[in-house]
Amino acid sequence: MKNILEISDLSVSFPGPNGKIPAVRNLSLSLGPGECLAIVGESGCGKSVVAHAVLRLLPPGTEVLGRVSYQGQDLLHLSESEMDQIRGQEIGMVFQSPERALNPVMKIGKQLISPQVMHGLCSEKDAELRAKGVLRSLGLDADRIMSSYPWMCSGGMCQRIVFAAVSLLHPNLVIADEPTKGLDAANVTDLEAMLSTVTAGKSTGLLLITHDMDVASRLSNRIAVMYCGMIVEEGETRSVLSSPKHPYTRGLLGSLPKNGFVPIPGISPALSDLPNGCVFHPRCAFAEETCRTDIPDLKDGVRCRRC
Amino acid sequence: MFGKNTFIIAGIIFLTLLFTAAAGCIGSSPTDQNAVLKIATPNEITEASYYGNYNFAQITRVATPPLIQVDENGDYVGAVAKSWTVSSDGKTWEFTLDPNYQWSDGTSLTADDVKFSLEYAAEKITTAPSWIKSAAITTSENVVTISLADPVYRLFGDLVAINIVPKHIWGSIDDPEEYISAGPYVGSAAYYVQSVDTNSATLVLAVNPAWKGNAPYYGTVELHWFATEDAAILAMLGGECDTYWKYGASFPTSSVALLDSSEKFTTVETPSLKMSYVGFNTISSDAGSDLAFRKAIAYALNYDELVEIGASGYALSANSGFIPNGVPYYKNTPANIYNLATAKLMLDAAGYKDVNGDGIREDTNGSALTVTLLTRDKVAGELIKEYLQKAGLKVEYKFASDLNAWVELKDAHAYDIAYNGITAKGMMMDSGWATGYFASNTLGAGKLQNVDDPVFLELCAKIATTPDGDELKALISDLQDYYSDNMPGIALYWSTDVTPINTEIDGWYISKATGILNEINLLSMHPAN
Amino acid sequence: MKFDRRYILPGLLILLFLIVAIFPGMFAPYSISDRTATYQAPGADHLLGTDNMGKDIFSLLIYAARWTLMIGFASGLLAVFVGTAVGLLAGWRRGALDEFLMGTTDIVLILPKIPLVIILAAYLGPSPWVLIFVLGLLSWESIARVVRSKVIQIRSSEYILAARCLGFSDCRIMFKEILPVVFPVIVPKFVLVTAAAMISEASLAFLGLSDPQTVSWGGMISDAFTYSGFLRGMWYWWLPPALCIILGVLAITSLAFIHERGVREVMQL
Amino acid sequence: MNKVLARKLVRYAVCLLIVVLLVFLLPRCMPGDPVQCLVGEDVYLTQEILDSVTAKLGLDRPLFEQFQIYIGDLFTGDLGYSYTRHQNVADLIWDRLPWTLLLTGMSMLIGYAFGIIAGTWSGWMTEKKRAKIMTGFGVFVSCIPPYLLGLIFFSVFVYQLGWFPYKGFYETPDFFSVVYHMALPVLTLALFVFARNMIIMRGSVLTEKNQLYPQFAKSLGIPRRKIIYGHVMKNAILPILTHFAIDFGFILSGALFIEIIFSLNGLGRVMYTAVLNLDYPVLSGLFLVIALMAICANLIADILYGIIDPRVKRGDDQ
Amino acid sequence: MLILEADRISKSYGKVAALTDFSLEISAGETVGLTGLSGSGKSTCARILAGLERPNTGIVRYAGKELTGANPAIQMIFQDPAGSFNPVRTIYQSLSAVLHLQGVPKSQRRDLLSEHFQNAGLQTEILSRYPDQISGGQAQRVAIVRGMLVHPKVMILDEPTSALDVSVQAQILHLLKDIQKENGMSYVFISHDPSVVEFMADRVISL
Repeated sequence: MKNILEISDLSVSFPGPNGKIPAVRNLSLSLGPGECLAIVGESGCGKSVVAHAVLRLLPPGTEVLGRVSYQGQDLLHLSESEMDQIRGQEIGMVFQSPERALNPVMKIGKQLISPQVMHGLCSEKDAELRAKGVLRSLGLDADRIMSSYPWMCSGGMCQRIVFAAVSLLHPNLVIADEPTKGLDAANVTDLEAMLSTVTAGKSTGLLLITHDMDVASRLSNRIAVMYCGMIVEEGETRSVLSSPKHPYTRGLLGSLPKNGFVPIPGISPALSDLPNGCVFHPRCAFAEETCRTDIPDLKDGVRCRRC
Repeated sequence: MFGKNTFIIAGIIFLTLLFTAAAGCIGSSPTDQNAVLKIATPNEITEASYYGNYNFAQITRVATPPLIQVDENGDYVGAVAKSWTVSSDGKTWEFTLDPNYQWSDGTSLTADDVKFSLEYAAEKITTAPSWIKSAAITTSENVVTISLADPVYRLFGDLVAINIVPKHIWGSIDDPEEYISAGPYVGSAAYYVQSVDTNSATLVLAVNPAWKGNAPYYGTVELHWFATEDAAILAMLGGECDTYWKYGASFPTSSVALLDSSEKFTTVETPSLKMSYVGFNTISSDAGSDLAFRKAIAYALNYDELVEIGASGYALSANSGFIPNGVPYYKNTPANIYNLATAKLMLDAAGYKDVNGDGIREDTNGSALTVTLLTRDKVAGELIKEYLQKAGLKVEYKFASDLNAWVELKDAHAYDIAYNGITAKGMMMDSGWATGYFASNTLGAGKLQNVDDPVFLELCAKIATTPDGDELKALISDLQDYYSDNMPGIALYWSTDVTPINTEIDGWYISKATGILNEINLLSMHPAN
Repeated sequence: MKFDRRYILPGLLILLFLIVAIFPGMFAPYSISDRTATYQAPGADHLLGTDNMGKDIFSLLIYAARWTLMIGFASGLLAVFVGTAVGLLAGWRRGALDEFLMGTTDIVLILPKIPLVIILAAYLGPSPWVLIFVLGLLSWESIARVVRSKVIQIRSSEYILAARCLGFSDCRIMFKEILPVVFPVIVPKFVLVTAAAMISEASLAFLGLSDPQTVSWGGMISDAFTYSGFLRGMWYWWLPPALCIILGVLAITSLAFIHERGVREVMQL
Repeated sequence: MNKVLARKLVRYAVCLLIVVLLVFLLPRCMPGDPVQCLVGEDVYLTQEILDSVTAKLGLDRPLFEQFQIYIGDLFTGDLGYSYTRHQNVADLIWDRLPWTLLLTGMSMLIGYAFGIIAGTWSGWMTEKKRAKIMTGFGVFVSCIPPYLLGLIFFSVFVYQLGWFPYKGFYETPDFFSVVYHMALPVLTLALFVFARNMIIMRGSVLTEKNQLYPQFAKSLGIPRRKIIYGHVMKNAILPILTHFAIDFGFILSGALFIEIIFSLNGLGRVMYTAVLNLDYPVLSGLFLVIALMAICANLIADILYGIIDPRVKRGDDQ
Repeated sequence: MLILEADRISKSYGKVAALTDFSLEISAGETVGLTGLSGSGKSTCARILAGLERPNTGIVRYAGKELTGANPAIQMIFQDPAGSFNPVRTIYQSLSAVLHLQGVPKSQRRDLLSEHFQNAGLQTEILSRYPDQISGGQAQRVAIVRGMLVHPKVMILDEPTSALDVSVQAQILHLLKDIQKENGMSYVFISHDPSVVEFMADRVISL
């Protein structure tokens, strides 16, 4: 089966006061239809940058190198107007903090209808019917919601509305950027249910960006663990979680409550001040001399000398 | 048939003659209905009120002239009144009307209109003179007789300010000062006010069809007012207006240089009745009531520089007789001279010596000789302050930024020396010859009221009740001697009026009181060939 | 914190103006009472020529800095003082006092300033002090508002709660913890009030509502127009003070903007 | 909404009361003769008239009774009488008000429209050179005293180039003449309105830009233009509305200077003449009317705020 | 020994009741866990226990006496680590002010702080940094150090690890346990994550 999204050698760096700050380094990924790939990692590891780089939502001045191909098209070389055709209709994105993702002074109805009309999917009338249909299927009082403003809705409702806005455009790829951040347990369950419908049709791919291992384990087929802008381990979700190869992955899993809060010693380095060689070596118990000088390649989905 | 032809030919000839005559009539008529004279002025007419607005009232003198007016020499000549006589007791005045003046709506101007106008002014206008209120006015055909309760000889100064207006129009208007109308206003002179529009800042004077005197050249005279002098002058230079007028004032002397660079305009200088002076508080000030001090100060003032800076050179150095040379009965008195050394010697001699050597003189009590200088004029005030300081005086400078403050201070006699200006109208106020500014028994915001010398007050009273003639001439001579000897005030300079003359226009007739905007000038102005 | 190079140019300009204002004698070739020939064109003797009284325009320009800056900064300081006090009190105490103070602020906000200054100057007579007091006492409302909203935001922030837990007194928290944090938002407001006061002074001078005994840039421009400097094409008379006002205001305003941007960056982190 | 509006209304009422008190007390508390302070300095009136003024305003009675008379007069639309202009102050202002409102209204319309659009644009495209130049221009203009720019425009466009007339609202009272005469004054004033609004709008857009909702809109494929002018502008415009009321006073005083320079007989000229003549009744009346207009502007801003930002209806303070 | 006690406290903001009839007893040296969904009144409870807010009804007693305001014996650690420090002051300035309050002379402050920092696994360079220049984990450690400077008897921890990454969370939890072992104070540990509360607390109360 042909991959929907293929990222190869993606590097992203931001301008900083003392030169460039690398946020993502030489990242390669692929995602097939009906598949869910989770990128997990801790804050500042660059996982959200990947999501924004795909949709070209990064602020101006950011340097993006490499190739992001969506169904064979290199997104990095499209014009803005061509990109507008891709965004929403082809690739949709579910944002974190849904209350803030909706325009506070615009009625929800309009925010759901206008993108559909803009993309020429249907007439305004149909768009309204479709929007109501989707809202209803998500268990909302469609008529009331359509004529209210985002601030009148609870966080859970906003979350559904944002999801509805994305799914109404029938994208082939959905990117969920930290969708569970700051949510209550009940809302997390809700969201997982919604996201699982994305890949159910076997044609749409889901790129899940999260710091939450549990969510990743429940939703994804494959998982990629990021640390300081690099993928340190990638593979089938089940195998990575049950038998992690990379020491960082192991440490991460060990810190989880169910594994007894065993901490990784030391702290993550700042992106502007990364150590040479393997970025994890100062905190790694198995570090060797070569780890200090060379960046290990991704072998069998794992980026580590010893493993 | 022959006869018939003869008739036809005769008819043709007759008609041709008729037409020729008519054409000749039109051709010889000097009025060009399409010609427009545009006057720029900074005197804004804020509301279209014939009586209520000060600036409008100045212009109405041209359209509804008073009985008499002032000519270019400052003499009184007839306007609506052709001639007049006065009884020997100075109580009965007879004015004979000029038949040229007829109302622009076709009705004739009668003695009744004059009577009405005078009584109307007495009754309705707040600034009307007091004598008119007690006067009895009678009419007979074209003669108006004013009978006064007490003899008044300085009557004309007031009469030039009372317009003769149509009774059939104003008779029904109860409060003329509040009456507002965009025109037309029925007038009696060569022009009448056709319209006045505060939004477009334009007043239009049109030729009076009933006017029987000489026809003016310009079919229309427009007055355009501007919010600032600069804008008015720029409009002139930019070709928007033909000439400049400002009531009671010269063209701004500091801008005269600008006209010289323009090809369209030249300037005419005429001596005016305006002047600048300093007055001494002779009533409650120690130094001010000391004649020797006053005389010394007269030497301390740099008159040439005051002329140069205060009037941009457009003024004459004054005499000790105070009154400008353009005023009737002017006589030559010793000129004011600047000589600092003399001033210092005289101050020393008067007992104001700098004993302790600190550069400041002490008065007879031994304390520093301090004078309070009151002024409203930034430039002159600063100069005078400097001159006094150079003479060794300590100057307390009181700058009144508005009239209110100035009036308050001068009414309290809270000054030793005060700077002020005198206008053409002010020169004629009260007993005339500037006495109104000095006499302590007069009232008014601009007046110093700084002399209570009985000799002076008696002189003023006499002048007020003496008819024109040798006796008056002698009194005015005495007055000038009084000014020269006692120096209640020192004339700093006599202003010169500058009038911009448009080289494309001939026939200028510039009045001392009203400048170019006077009836005589409007009749005589015409384009240059 | 790193020094921002954008501060240099406006900062130096303000510094220059201040030095000139404090020590005019060091820079002015003539005193303001010296006079020579009137209406001279610029030349070697008189850098910017002379005015209607024969005074050296360049020297006047230098002496004028004092009152103009004085009016600007004094009203700015007054506004900051009142505004900060009101804002701190309203934000910290909340409740009825807050309601009252903010109501007052709203009212001051609505009062049209220039017309009020004009009517007061007409009644009280124009003096720089009237100007300072009126402009200062009418311009604090925006300062009070930002200070208040900042204080409200800060007072429930965790470091203030922590400080209270640690046993710091209210007074100490107010002056040592809150004020320094509020300070960055006051600074741009202060300079904006200062700039506005300078413009107002110049505008009132144009209406003739300035004290002729004090030399200010606005007064100089007004003089140039009163004594036909404008008509005579003496741009060297009215343009330099105009430029001084514009540059001064521009420098002050840009300091505010640079600072505000800096504040925004700091606050967002 | 009603709660917020009610509270605002109370504030406006208090503001009005303060203005009225100020205008009432100022002439009565000044040193010197209150009658003179009430009729103006430059007029000379007979004792008769002065007495009648004293009687009418009750100046010989206690202050509170005077105030009652004063308030009674205000309610009947009596703002006093100008003895220098021989007119009721209310009539005088009423006569000139439409013209000044026309001048300020047109300038505000143009200034706000272009200021908002340009501010939005330059706030969104901060890194573009043209946007930087535009911002610099805006800051520069707002640093110039309004009258100075008016004078320079007058000198250049009227005198040197002769493109515009020298004075007046019109030559003949027809539409085109009015447009021709008002063009330059309106543009001059509009330039200031433009500069102020552009700067405010730019800052406001900068803040909104960093919000999440434009990002989300972008991710849905909504083109940039629509995001800027459809989404961001509506949010960013709120600070402009808050400034509307303050600006109104500023613009009105700006109009004052413009009217003087372009010889337009509006309220500004009325005020200027009143200052020159120390015509206190006119000054007081004008101040009262201007304050009233400023309050109305505030009210309009509040209502507009409610329409644009539905959140206000919740009754939130913030 | 009972050290902190809440007796039937209630608190409401306007019409919204945040806490009703809540009672709690904390003995010396024990850790009480509080858990519940968002909006269940956890934070309100924490602030009332710390004396930062007064309950509408009910009473809070510390060592048998009614608690009427903030008391240095009760310290609080907050969710947002960076927000717990004054943004315009360096870490040293913030901590030094606390020592000033304690009457520690200026000369000894730096040494004392270095010692505390080492115990908490922090580098001393952090002292000269501003709050926005350190990571969340570091800031939370510094906040704990600061709380310890006044030798509290009770420490109220309001979601101290919710904003932190899992690996950092584990580190902080262990640090807290170590400190308690050493000093024997009581903890009120508040978190929405039941597993974290369970790990820390001797007994758990669900709100």
